Amino acid sequence: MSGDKKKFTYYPGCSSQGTGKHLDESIRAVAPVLDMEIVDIDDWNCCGASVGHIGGGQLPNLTLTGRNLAKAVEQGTQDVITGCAACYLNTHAGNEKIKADVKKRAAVNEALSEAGLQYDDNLRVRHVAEVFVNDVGVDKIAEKVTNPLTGLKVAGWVGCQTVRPFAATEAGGKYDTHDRPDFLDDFTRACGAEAVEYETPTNCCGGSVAVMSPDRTLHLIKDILQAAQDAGADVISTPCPLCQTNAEMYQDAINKEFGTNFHIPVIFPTQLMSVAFGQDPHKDAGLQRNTIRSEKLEGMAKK
Amino acid sequence: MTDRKPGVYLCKGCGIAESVSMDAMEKVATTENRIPVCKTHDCLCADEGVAMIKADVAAGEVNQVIIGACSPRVMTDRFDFDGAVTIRANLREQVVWSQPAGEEDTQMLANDHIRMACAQSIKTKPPLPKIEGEFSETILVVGGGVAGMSAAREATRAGHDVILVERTDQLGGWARKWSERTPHRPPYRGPVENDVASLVSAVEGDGRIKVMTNTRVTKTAGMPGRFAVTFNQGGTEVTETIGAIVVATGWRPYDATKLGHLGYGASPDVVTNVEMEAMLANGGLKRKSDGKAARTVAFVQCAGSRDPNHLPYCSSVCCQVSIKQALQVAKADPDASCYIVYEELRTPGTAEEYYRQAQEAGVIFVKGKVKSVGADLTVTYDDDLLGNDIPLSGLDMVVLATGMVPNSTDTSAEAIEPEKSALQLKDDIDPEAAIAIAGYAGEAPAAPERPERPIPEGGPILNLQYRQGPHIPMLADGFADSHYICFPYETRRTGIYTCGPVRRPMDMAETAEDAAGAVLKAIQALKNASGGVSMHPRVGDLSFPKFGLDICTKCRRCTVECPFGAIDEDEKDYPILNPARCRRCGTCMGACPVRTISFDNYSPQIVADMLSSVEIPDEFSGKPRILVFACENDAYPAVDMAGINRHQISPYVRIIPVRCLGSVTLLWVSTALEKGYDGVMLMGCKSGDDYQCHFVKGSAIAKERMSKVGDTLKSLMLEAERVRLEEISIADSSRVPEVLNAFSDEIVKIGFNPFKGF
Amino acid sequence: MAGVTSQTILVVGGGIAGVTAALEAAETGYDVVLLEKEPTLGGRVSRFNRYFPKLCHPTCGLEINYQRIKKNPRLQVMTMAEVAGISGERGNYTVTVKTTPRYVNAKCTACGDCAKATDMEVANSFNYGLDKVKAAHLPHEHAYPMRYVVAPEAVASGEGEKIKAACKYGAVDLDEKEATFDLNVGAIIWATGWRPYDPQKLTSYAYDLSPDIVTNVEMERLAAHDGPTHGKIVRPSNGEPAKKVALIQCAGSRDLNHLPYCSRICCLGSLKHAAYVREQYADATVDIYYIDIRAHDKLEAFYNRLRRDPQVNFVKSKPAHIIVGEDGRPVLCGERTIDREIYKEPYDLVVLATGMEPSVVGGFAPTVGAVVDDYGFVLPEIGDGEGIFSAGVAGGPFDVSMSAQSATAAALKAIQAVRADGA
Amino acid sequence: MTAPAPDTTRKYDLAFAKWVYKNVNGGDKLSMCMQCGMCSGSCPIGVQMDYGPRKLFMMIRAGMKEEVLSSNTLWNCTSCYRCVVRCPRSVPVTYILQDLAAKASELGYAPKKENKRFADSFWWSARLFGRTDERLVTAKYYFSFGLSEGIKRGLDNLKIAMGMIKAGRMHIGMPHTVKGRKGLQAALKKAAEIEARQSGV
Repeated sequence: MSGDKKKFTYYPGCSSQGTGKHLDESIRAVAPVLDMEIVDIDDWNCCGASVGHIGGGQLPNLTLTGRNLAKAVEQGTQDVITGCAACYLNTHAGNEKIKADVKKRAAVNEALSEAGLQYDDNLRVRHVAEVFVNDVGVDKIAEKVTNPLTGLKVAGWVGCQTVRPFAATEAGGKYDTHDRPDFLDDFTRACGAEAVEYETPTNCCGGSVAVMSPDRTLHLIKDILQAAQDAGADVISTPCPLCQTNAEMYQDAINKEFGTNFHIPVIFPTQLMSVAFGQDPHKDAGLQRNTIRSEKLEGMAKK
Repeated sequence: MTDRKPGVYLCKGCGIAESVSMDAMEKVATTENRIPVCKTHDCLCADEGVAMIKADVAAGEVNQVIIGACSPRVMTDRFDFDGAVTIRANLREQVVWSQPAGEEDTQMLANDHIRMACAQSIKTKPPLPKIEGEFSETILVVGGGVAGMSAAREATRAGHDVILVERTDQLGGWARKWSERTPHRPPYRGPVENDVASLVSAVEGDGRIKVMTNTRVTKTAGMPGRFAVTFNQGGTEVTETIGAIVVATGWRPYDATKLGHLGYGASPDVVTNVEMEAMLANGGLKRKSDGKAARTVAFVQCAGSRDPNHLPYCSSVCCQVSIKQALQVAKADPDASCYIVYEELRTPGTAEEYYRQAQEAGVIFVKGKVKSVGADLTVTYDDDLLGNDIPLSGLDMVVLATGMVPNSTDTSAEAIEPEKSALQLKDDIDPEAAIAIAGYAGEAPAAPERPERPIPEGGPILNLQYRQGPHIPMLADGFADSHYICFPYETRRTGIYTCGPVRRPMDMAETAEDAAGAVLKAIQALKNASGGVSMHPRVGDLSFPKFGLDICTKCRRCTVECPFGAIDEDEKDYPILNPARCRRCGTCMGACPVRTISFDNYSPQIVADMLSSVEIPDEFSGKPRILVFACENDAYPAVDMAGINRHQISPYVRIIPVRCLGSVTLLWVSTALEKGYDGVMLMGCKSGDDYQCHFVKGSAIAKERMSKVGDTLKSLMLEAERVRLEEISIADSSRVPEVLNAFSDEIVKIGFNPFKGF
Repeated sequence: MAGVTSQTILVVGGGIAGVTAALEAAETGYDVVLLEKEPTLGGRVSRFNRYFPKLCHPTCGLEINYQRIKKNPRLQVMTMAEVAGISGERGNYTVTVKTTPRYVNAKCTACGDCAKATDMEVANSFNYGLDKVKAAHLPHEHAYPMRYVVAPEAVASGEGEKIKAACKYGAVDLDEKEATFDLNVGAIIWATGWRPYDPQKLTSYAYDLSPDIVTNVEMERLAAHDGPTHGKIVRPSNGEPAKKVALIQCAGSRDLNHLPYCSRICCLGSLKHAAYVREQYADATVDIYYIDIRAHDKLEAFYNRLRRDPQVNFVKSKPAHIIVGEDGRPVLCGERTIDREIYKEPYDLVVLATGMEPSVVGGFAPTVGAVVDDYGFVLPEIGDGEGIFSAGVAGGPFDVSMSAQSATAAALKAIQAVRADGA
Repeated sequence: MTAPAPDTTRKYDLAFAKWVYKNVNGGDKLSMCMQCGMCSGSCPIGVQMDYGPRKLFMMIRAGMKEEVLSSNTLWNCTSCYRCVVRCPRSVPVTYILQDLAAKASELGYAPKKENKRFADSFWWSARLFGRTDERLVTAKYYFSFGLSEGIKRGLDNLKIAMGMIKAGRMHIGMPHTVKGRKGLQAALKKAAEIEARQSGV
């Protein structure tokens, strides 16, 4: 296995400075182990998420992406990667739209010129998970495991935007299916843990609707927690920061609402990898950032 | 024929020798039946076995090869010998594979199979074809539309002369009026050029096609290979000899004046799809009322079709035609708005792409049933998806997608003998007859009564001079005969084939293809006629019914019951056969009360000999005998397959294959009972609306006849239960043993036939 | 055109279309070679229980056709043979034929001793793998040719020798190898038919998550007397009667993610399946989920026959997904479009009306002298320049009657192509 | 869940449908819908929608502008994209709903809608700082309902907030901002102008 690293431009996204800190930290921690060299987009901005276009309109929203891409090129034309589902969806979609539509590109650039920026390149915007599958390879992840998480039962919860709508498209790298993707369980198994079978691996947590009016979406998260618990999962693993936060922070509300008593840790696959690679459970894996901690996982971590 | 030289050849293979005594069977052949030649072989179908038989035939020692081996359904080609007739005794499937080995009953059954085969050979003669006189290779095509013109061209390309008859003064039919046509080749998108004009000129330029316009057929007599067809061309009558006939009379649009509820007649701007074609062909869509451009158009689907009060069937093409017309409107005027109001949108197959094209072009599809179309062109319909009546107004035009009515009669001609015609044109089957279901959990719905469907009016297309009447038979809704799924061209009038919308609603592309198919069957018919061989399903059969007029009582049952109208009556009311019309099913034979109709290799006498040859043990033996007549097309194979699956069948059963239950004469039943059989069963195909009889009516006629057998039994002082008719399908290999074993048990309960031993 | 050098007509595919085309041509007096890649003729229809609209059995018509074949010396049938290449032109094609070993030669009498000799079992392809058969077996009770076949697995293992030893007639030949040879023919009728669309590709319908989710072709076997359940329609999971059945239309068809075209027969096939179920259970209900019920032309009558049954319901909805409920039953989820009800409906048995995918997809297709469209349907060239014609579903999604019709037409076209005068 | 019966006097009116086809992102594909129900059936909270995408699309064709633009269907989309990947006619349902929501808010159909408030709070942060400060977005959103409601919601979620702060996933102090704020804001302003110019809204 050659040691030379593959270079990527990294887009952390807003949650990396807040609720998704531990995703950002664990990605940065495992990347070098997997021979990925990542350099941040300088002065990146918000992607617009799923409501930006409402508050700001379509073109302003697209301009946000345009700016990120223009800034990314400053680091070189290597692929842009991000670990946040929403950032990926918006930036990937926006990028494809700009590449495909000359008029759109012109409009975006007209706006960007106000900031003295232009985006004339044809970058690829990819999700970290897709890079793990297509560039790194699951086998390599397994190779790097020094601390297999034997006995840990993990419910892989893919959520939505990591796979929909792009996972099966050409531009999206054709790395998995929309309804029943395998990659997350593959990651789990690569880390030496057990991937449990359950009903709802690609269910929706409610997304931004869950943030603005949980009453409408609590039952969605409840179904997921229930299915994972019934399947005997010790932890739920999800690649999406919004899924992670929603599923974690609403458990009390759900217990109140439905008379359940969920206390299920929700962690990121990169946190699992970090622990399995024998890295520092706090500095690298960021396990202390989970408001619902997993004794079992932390017990397995290198002291 | 030279005198018969039978030889019996017994196979020891496939477990026969292990199960029954070859010597015993040999004895039956040589001592009982005095067959001079009787040989056995380890594997009769192997080259050596076949060679052995060939040698005997070649040496002139044997001209009747009696094979005691496997079923006649297999090794047919192996056991086919020039200069000899082959008779088969089914020792494998119906004896050793369906009976316990080494049992006395099994041996008795095997012996009886040999007895029946030997008995069958006594009167069996090699059939000689009936070929007399001249035969024509010319094909008559009736109808000058797409179907007819295509048929004519296909026929000449295959080397046949054609007479193409068109009622009107020019070729082209409805298609001549079409602006464009629906796509039928990749990429299956927008409308394509209507190329009917080039077809017309191709026909007119074809030296082998004699086109007769302003012409109708006034009389058709004779048979395939030698039809005598009389034409009336503008008053003058000519008669030609024709080999075979293709009927391509096509369709007509449903009468829109019957669609008042859809606004037809209320406004000049409510038009039919046919009228729309003409308007589009003229280019630039102008309202009839004021000549203004029509920019907002609604298409009303199923205008008449799929409506029990009008056309109960789906006319199949209307959805695509409306899509085509909408696309044409949209193309001419990008700002035009088209709505297609449908209940079920039917764009089967690759036409789905065509549907998408219309959507892409912005045509609006709305699902619902149209309730009314007002004089102000407001279309009010019950919107299935938005859930209430929605008025669609501000329209410039409404197009009614009217359906296709088959031209199974000549509406411009007078009906001949209206009552008799009506009888012949009445729906033959009810296509909506209730299907068999186990029952209902709740209350059963009222039994559907058969709707009175309109009987096609007008005169016959061909005016057939047949005993059965002048019309081409039709099954339902005026569509010309063929109810077969596997054999769509088979009609009940041999040598006459229909194609195009007279057979089934279809579009231009399919019609052109259909024409080619019909022409192929026509060519076969005239070839077979000149060779004296049968058409489907007994393809290649040379035998044909012979009538012993000396004792004929002129009862007409044979002429009336023949499903194919093969038998006419001469001026003295004696039956005369048109051999090329005949399908050799033997229904006439079964009909004849004086048993004077027979085939060289299948006759009342031959079968009577067979059933009489069976050894009937006396009642003290405790072994009843049950005679089964099994339809050789379905029931008999089902019995074979029971054997192939090694299902055990009552050893008391003796099975004789028949060409069709229609050929079974009551004589056989009464003879059997007189001979001491304890029960008789007829196994045949389903009859009725979903009939499965290969001769259409055979099993129904047999059912009818057997309903009267009670009297015969009474006269013999026997229980009616001793004779039964069972519907057995070819897929009944598991059911056959149950049916036979149950019947055999029942017979044992009833007790033995008192006639035994008399 | 270089004139006609061969008057033989090659028919590729021995399903209802190929058999019909071959017979019609042969019975018109032409020499015909019929190729079938499986061990027996009959193709898809031989696996059907019954036909719509008469609910009659395919074997009925096949029996007649097989008798016609046996009586016709002009027609030569080759099983386990398929086309690997075509070159040449109308009147003079060279066709490369590839044969796969049956390991049983023409000496076979179908006595069955070979099957008795082995206990080894293999998946029963005739029943779509729903059950198993002996490694030496007759493909089915109505097989034509009526000849046994030995599974390659048996030949690979030592079992082949046992099977060979059991045959009295020297019919088992374990040395048979794959072979190719060339045929010179004047015209070709392409009748390779279809295969059911792979239900695994319909990921949201969870085909592989429950044995009680079957395809329409599997339903035919469940209803067939010689099928895995001897014709009893039961839940494959536990053998209990299937009394609440869902039939899902357009499982793959009319879907840009799968088969963009409409397969035409599925609606009618499902109506037939409703009849199968209702014929067996008085208290059974059948729900047919559909987008449009496409009972074309006279077949509308068949639709009406089923509509009369209050226990056959028509639900205008394309189900969104299927989940497996706690009790293990498949649960359909979706929106009823007429009343906008969101449903979650459990069933004993769910039948996916999978569409027809042309057999040439992913395999050999005649590109010389014919056109293959984007879907994989084979069409003749426009005009009379070429001598390759399609019959049956190879040329488009047709029902049986239309297939027989197109096959008869193709026979005439082929005859025109091989007539000495060229035409 | 069942919809208020549409106005029966309404006439089918293509003008609105054509406007949607032309101006809504993905609207040009809307004509391809064949009303199969796959989208509404796939929707995680379709039950809570008054019409659901499938019916909404039919209503657009029927020209029911009022009902469509004031429908809660637009605002309940969780952006899970299940409908998009399943639609047999490749209609980009999510995109259409999202942009219909944008258009509805532009045309003033949704001033009081929660989602509208949230979207505005979100955009406020994105525009002002160039980044989303979850803390401030949430706060602004809560207080958009008024002071007392704001405090109430705030308190309801205090425990969560504290947990987040403890875990270091919510920071105290100045919001994160991009260095190039001025430029970004200018670019966004320009973009808005261009869009207005193009759509003529």
